[in-house]
Amino acid sequence: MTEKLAFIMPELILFIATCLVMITGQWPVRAIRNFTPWICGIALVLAGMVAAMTPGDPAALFPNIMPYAKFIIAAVAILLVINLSGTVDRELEDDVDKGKPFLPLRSTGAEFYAFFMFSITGLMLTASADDLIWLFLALELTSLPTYIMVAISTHKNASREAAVKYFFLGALGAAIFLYGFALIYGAAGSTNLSEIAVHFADNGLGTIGLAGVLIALLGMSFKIAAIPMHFYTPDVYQGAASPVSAMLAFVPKTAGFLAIIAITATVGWNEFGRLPATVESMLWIMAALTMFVGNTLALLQSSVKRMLAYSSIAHSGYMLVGILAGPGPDGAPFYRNGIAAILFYLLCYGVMTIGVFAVLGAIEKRNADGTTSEADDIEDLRGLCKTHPVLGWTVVVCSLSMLGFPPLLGFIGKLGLFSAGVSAGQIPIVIILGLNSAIAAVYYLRLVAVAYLDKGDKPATVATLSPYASRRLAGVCSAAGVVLLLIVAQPLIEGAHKAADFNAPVPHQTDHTQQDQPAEHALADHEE
Amino acid sequence: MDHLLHSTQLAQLAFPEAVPAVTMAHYLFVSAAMFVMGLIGFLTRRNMIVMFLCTELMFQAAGLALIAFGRHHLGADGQTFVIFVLCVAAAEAAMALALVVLLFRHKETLSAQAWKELNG
Amino acid sequence: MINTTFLTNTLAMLQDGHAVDTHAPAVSHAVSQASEVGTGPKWILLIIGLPMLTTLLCGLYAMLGNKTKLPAWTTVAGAGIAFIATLVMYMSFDGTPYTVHAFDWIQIHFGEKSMVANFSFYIDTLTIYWMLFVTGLATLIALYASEYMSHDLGTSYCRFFGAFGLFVFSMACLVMGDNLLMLYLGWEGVGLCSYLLIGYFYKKPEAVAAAKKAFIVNRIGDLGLALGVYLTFVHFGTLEYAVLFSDPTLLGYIESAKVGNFEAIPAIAQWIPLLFMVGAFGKSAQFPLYVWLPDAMEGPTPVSALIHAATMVTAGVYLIARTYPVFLTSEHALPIVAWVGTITALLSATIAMAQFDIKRIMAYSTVSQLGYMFAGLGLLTTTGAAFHVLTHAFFKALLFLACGAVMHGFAGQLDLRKLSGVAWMKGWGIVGVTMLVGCMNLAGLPYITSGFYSKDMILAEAFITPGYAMIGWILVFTAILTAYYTFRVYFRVFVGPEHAEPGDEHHDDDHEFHPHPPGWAINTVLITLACASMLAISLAYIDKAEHHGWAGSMISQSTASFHSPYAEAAHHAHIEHTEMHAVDGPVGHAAPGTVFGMDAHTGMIIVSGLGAIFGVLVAAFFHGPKGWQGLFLGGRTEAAKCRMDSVAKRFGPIPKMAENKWYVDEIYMAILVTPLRIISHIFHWIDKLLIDGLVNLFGFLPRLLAWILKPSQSGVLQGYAVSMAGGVTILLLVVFVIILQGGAA
Amino acid sequence: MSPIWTLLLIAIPLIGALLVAFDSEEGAYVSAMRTMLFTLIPGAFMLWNFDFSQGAVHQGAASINWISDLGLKLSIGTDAISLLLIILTVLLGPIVIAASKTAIKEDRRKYYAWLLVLQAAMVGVFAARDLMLFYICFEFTLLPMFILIRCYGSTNRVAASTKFFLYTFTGSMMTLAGLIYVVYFVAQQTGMWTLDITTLTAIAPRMPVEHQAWVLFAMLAGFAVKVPLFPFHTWLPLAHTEAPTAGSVILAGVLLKLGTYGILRFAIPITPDAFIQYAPFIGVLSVIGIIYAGLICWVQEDIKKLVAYSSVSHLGFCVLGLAALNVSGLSGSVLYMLSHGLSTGGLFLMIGFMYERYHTRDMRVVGGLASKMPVWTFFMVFFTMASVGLPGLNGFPSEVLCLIAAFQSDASWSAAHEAGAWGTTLGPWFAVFAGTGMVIAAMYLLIMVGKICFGPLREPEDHHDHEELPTDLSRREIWTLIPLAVACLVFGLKPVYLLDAISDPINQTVAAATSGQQLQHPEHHQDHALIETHSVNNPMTEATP
Repeated sequence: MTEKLAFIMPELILFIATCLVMITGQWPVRAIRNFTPWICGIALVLAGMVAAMTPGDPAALFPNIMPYAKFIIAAVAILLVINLSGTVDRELEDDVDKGKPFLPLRSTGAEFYAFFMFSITGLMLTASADDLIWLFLALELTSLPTYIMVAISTHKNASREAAVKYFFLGALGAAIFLYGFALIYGAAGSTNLSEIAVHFADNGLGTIGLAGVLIALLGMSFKIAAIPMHFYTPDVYQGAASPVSAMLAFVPKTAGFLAIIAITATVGWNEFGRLPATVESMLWIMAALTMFVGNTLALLQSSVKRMLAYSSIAHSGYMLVGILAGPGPDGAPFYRNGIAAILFYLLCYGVMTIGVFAVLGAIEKRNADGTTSEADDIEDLRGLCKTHPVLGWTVVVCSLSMLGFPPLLGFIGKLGLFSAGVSAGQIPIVIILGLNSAIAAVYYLRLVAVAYLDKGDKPATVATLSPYASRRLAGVCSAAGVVLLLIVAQPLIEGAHKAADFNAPVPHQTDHTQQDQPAEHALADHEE
Repeated sequence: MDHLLHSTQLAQLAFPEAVPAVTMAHYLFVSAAMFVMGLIGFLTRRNMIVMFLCTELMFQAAGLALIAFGRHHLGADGQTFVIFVLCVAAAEAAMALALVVLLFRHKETLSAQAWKELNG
Repeated sequence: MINTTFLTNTLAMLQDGHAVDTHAPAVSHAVSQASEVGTGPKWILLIIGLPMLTTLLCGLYAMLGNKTKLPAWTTVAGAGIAFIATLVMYMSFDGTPYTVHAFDWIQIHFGEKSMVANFSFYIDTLTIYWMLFVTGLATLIALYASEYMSHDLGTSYCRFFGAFGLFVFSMACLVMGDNLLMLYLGWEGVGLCSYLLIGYFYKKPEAVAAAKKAFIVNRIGDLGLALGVYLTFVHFGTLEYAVLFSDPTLLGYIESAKVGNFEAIPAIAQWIPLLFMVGAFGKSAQFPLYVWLPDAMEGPTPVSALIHAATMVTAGVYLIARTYPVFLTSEHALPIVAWVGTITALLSATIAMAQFDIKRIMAYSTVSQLGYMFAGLGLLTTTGAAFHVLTHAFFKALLFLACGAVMHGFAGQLDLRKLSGVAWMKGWGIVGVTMLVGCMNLAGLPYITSGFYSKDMILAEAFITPGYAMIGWILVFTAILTAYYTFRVYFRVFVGPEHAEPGDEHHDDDHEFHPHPPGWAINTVLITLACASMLAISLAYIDKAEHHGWAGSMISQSTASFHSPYAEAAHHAHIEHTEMHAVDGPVGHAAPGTVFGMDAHTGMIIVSGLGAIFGVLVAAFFHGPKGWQGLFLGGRTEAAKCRMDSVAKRFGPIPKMAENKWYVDEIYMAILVTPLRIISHIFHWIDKLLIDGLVNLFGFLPRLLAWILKPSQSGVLQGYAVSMAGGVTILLLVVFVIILQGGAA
Repeated sequence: MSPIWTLLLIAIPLIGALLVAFDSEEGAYVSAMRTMLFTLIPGAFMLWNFDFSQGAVHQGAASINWISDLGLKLSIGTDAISLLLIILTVLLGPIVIAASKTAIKEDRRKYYAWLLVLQAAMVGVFAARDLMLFYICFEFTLLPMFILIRCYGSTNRVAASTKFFLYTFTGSMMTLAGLIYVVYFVAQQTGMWTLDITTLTAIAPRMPVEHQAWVLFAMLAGFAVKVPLFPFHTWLPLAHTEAPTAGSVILAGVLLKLGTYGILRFAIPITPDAFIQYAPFIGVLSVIGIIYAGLICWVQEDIKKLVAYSSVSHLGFCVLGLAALNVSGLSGSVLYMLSHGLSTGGLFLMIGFMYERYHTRDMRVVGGLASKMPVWTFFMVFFTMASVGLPGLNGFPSEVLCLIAAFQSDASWSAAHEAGAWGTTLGPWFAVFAGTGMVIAAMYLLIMVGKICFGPLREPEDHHDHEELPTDLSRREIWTLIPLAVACLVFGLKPVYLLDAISDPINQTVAAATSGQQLQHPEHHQDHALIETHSVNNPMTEATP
């Protein structure tokens, strides 16, 4: 059992950091309080480096997924930390500046960062999950903290409403996939994913197993904000503070996809690289609907955060294509490996979307009465390239990349999905993917146009910089990432490819005898 | 369905003195019923606390199923899983109550209907 | 990895595969080119180059803001030297055609074949024949124009002569080009020049409209020509005359045509001449495409004389003459040509009778005379047609220039009711006399006019060739009408009581009107042309080696010559049966037709001669002034009144209809242009509403879907929960339905 | 020929764009002009060093691995066809800059910078030897053009730019899917995921013909919209009318050609059998386009819209030539790609110059300018005649070749039965109907000239002379036009230069594409294993009959 510790080394690092953060976040000394985000950052850097070096688990279905997944998680999480820093406790710190004493009870900084770190830890644990229980706990660990983070991210009712919706529906979703897990366990007789896979490989899914898998997948569609559990997404993203929304766009989605990969892996892809017809058809429908719903509803939005929420729904739809394509036959190259495409796309998506959210957080709308409020309406971005060129160009680059405009990062990611889908013979869904990219172009172009091109008839209320310099930094970093990662795309893709090689469960020959084992046991018990 | 029927016979073999009618299928039925009741409650009730309780009900339904299966497979996994589920449920409960209090402070009501500014 | 090795092999093979196929053809083409026609001296290119040079110079003058007559003199010089060069070319021509290569133009090679259309020129007697009068007349008319256009010296002057030179250039390309694409180039080029020159007074909407009409109507013809050219290439695999006329396929066709066996000739080959024909009709203003020519008179008179009377409009005749071998291969082409020519001749003659604008009358007479030429071509006498082209070029140019002189002198007055006795006015004598000469030629007064001889050849042929007598009679009748309307003009305008009302074209220099008689340039030109058109008679006699005189000999040495078996027969008085059968022709037996039992030529000399005289007398009776000027028949005492006025009333609406050109333009407008325009409008709206509408609809669908989905985002917690639960249930149901369908997990 | 020149052609504009972007508002024009003039140097060197005797070989090839797992390479190389198109692009560069000097008043930096970026992208499209690199550049051209229309267009620019972007983008997504399928197929055949165009075109034709058909349609979805082929043309008039002059010139001059270039380079070599099968269908569309768009031109009052529709009509000839798929046809349409840019580009320049002075494009309001602007009128008539297809000017040879090709493609019409031994079977009727396009073109273009140039002078009431520009063309404007005019003349009088240059690659394309014709065996319609065996005894060489 202890050898498993080697796998979760990064999580341990993060956990220790979390404990530190809980303390420093409350520290009366300003400097130390301010040091909290740095701790997170450093911990993440360490975790990332360790993760890159952690060995793969040969027993797991995806032996090498851990290092890569954790690495990109750490990488994106660093962006998130930069973006999150200073989100909470703003008034409090202002009061402190005014000379008021620091009231630990009023401060929420410690919880906030701790919860963030917990969430990331959970995310990493999801990556290394090889057991249903582990998976369940990891998923819950990932999402529970985010409920609170949403609630405390601002002092507006919006956040609270977001929190209540997020929490209750999240609980619903959790219950659903938990029930799915239960059924899977029931069917397979084990909670170890590899064993489940072996069992399914030996003697089929069976009704209970199928029901379990489907229900589990449906439940997890909450995490990735896919049909039919996407409804909360726009409200929550809009209600939460934009850095938190950025986090929500990446963290639960990644967790969800890692989980979905794990669960579908137990079902396995057949020699033609197809999932069982039932699972495939359900995922197919989910993917198609998700894309259409996300993209079309995004067209109507004037709130950028809502728009991005819908776009994140759509992106989940895109990535589900990767699941449909599957890892392909043994040793399949990258272009065939849908899972690799997903892993790479998650990285791309994280970077791109954080960029836009960061810019949203970095500017403020000046109201008529002189007060400032968080920029959300698309009009607030008008002429940003004139007023704040760096932020403006961040928006332009990131939205073009999300639109999948060549040669930016998003295009490369989408290329992976395209080629995987096509080579897996999933042509129709790929065409739907293409159509949806075109639909999506409409609202991404609106972002570009507003920020860079259109003058606008009336002089728009010029957005002012918000006091969080860090968010500007986050934005710039992700914009740079969108461009610079192109250069190092090859190693990243190699990594993704390596991470996604799937060792298909080898069926036991002797299993049919094993099946009767419980019976013999029972008899034995009886005779005693 | 085949090995399900099969397992009901097993259950009878396992507990000859137990009520012969109680089989795997019954457990599953009960858990399913609990789950659905929880779901329906969640969908129909407005009071946030009641809604949360309904989610608890659904969790426990899953728990029941796990135990049943665990017993069926004669492994400890099911039970173990349930322990963790309970922990998580407890954690969620704590969170839920905190959240509910927070919300009540701001809207003097427990109705979930009160929170619908964000839409579209 | 057999695939990769295969790949490399494939690529390698690809490489040398193409290496083989592309370098061969150049050689094979060179071979085919070198066959049986020699190459000529380069100085021939002068004939092409000089006019182009003058154009460029005129452009230069315009840029330098030249205000003198320099452009005119440049053009005269250029055209003159070109004419001399042509003469030299004629003198030095030894009977075997040759080509002169300027530079490569269009060449593509595929496989063994290649398509070659070079910028090079094919010289044979036909070319020389045409070039002689083209360059000659160009020189004279340029000289004339130097005075005629003098009232707008400056940029416009340069513009005029620039276009003039460009025209000569294009005409030269048309006539001398050694392949059909060069001919097409010239063809379009002259079209462009006529467009530019008709629209010379670009401020006048009528002029602009006329120019547009000319170009577009011509384009319709050009389409025919173009398709013909393409088809020629596709069918015979070449565009060069040298290769084409020696093409065994074509020769084979002609042989089978001679014996009337047209089944042996594929239909495609028979289509080619029909398409050429359409082109010829367009350019030479034959029915139904003649409508542009009368309007073209909006242009300055020299233009009308050169382009729309003497040279360009004869391009159609040239085309048919040039491609005569191809025409022979078609069963229907030549008869159609003959009939269309005849109809045109008659129709436009009737219109000409009722016009009052003397320039229009001349225009219609041009159309009518072109009709004669086409009839001649259709009647297998290219000689007759060509000769008529020549004589017509002279006397029609003369007539136009004389009218031009009048127009120029009387401030654009062209209405024959408002002019009278011009010949007696001071300084107008020469115009009067030369005009008379022109009229006599056009009317075809027997023996003394060249117009008579050329027309006679055609008429006679109509009777010689069996089955065409009807055409013959129609043409004779037309000849009478021609004589009438020609002398109508002469009697009304040039003789009788002196009277002149000024026209509306006041130039800046003279505000109060005084007729200014033509200067030396105009007179010289008129005299020269008059003499030329008289001297042309001799061409019918000299060089009797051919029984059709010089023109005949020129044509017969070229590919245009086709010795009509009947003409042959008529020529040799005694016919033996063997010969008769030897010369079986398109229509079957080679018995030459006769007129009133006489040999057709003599018959025609009498009939058409008498007809012409009769026509003149009628004209004199109705329009002639009192006294000898009216040959003692006429009774006109003042300018505007004549016997015709009262007679015309008797005919009811007919004269009016004739005056309105039988409403042909209106009919075209009604049955072609208007419907087409309506269709265009319909298309416009289809494009706006249907096609773009569909596009916008597809663009709108996502938005529509969004509006449908929007309510699902009600923002109510339970609502979301219900939708989620519902979605889960539905999806599960779907999947289990799939299982029931049999797609088991 | 060393790749450095091509690279410079891509690099210089990009660097220039940066310089312009950080230059002063006033200096933008000069430095942009300088950059464009600089690009002429490598362009000239390319032309100079190119070995035309090896026209079919992609010279100056260079390649860098980018993302080898996706087969992405940055590989370039030009054969005769792409070279000529690149030269055309380079030639148009300075012209469009010069044309914008007075037209663009504010935001000059953005304008010129994007113009330069566009230049680089266009060169990239023609130089790309890697499928994805091609696609990337192909797509990327959308953005600068979108920005040019969106920011510098006239009243209806937002709608126009959006439609332009979305329509073409949607189409090219389909194209992407199709191309990726091709790559996947080749990967199955050869076991390597390569985007190298040469390899793809060599192997891909082994696809069973019905797969080819799908791929063909996918590709056409992108290319036909770009051309634009009827009925996918409705974005063009809008975009043209709204775009600034330079935009229209580039759009007509180069961007539309990307579509035909794509068909020539990808649709034909990759899916020859399907292309031959569906050529009549494509031909019909193009012929309809020729007549339909031509007639629509006739009733336009907006002169720019008229010219826009006319280029729809003209490109119909271009596609017809491609559809004929024989040497004359392909030569014709490549020639058309080159010449249409000159004549129509010239017309757009003329209109732009007029628009600067009169701020209207309505021929009912303004007209009869000959008396006021003789020089302008001269060029107007000149370019009109070029676009009417007057022999001796550039339009003519290409038109002739395209029409002859349509005839030729029906073998039964030649006496020797060999003229059409290659190519699809379009047959004479295509040529006949397309030919009417000549007449229609003459009709609407001459009517246009008649209205705008000739007749009594008509001006808007509130017309006052332009503050900077003279009444007639300024020296700069004339020098903008002269290169185009000269090029029109040269193309018209010596098309043989171009024809010889492109002869090799075109013969090769035709040979490769038509070699499959007699290989349409039933086993083509079966699974890969069979195709494998089949295509091994199916060398691409027995091409030229």
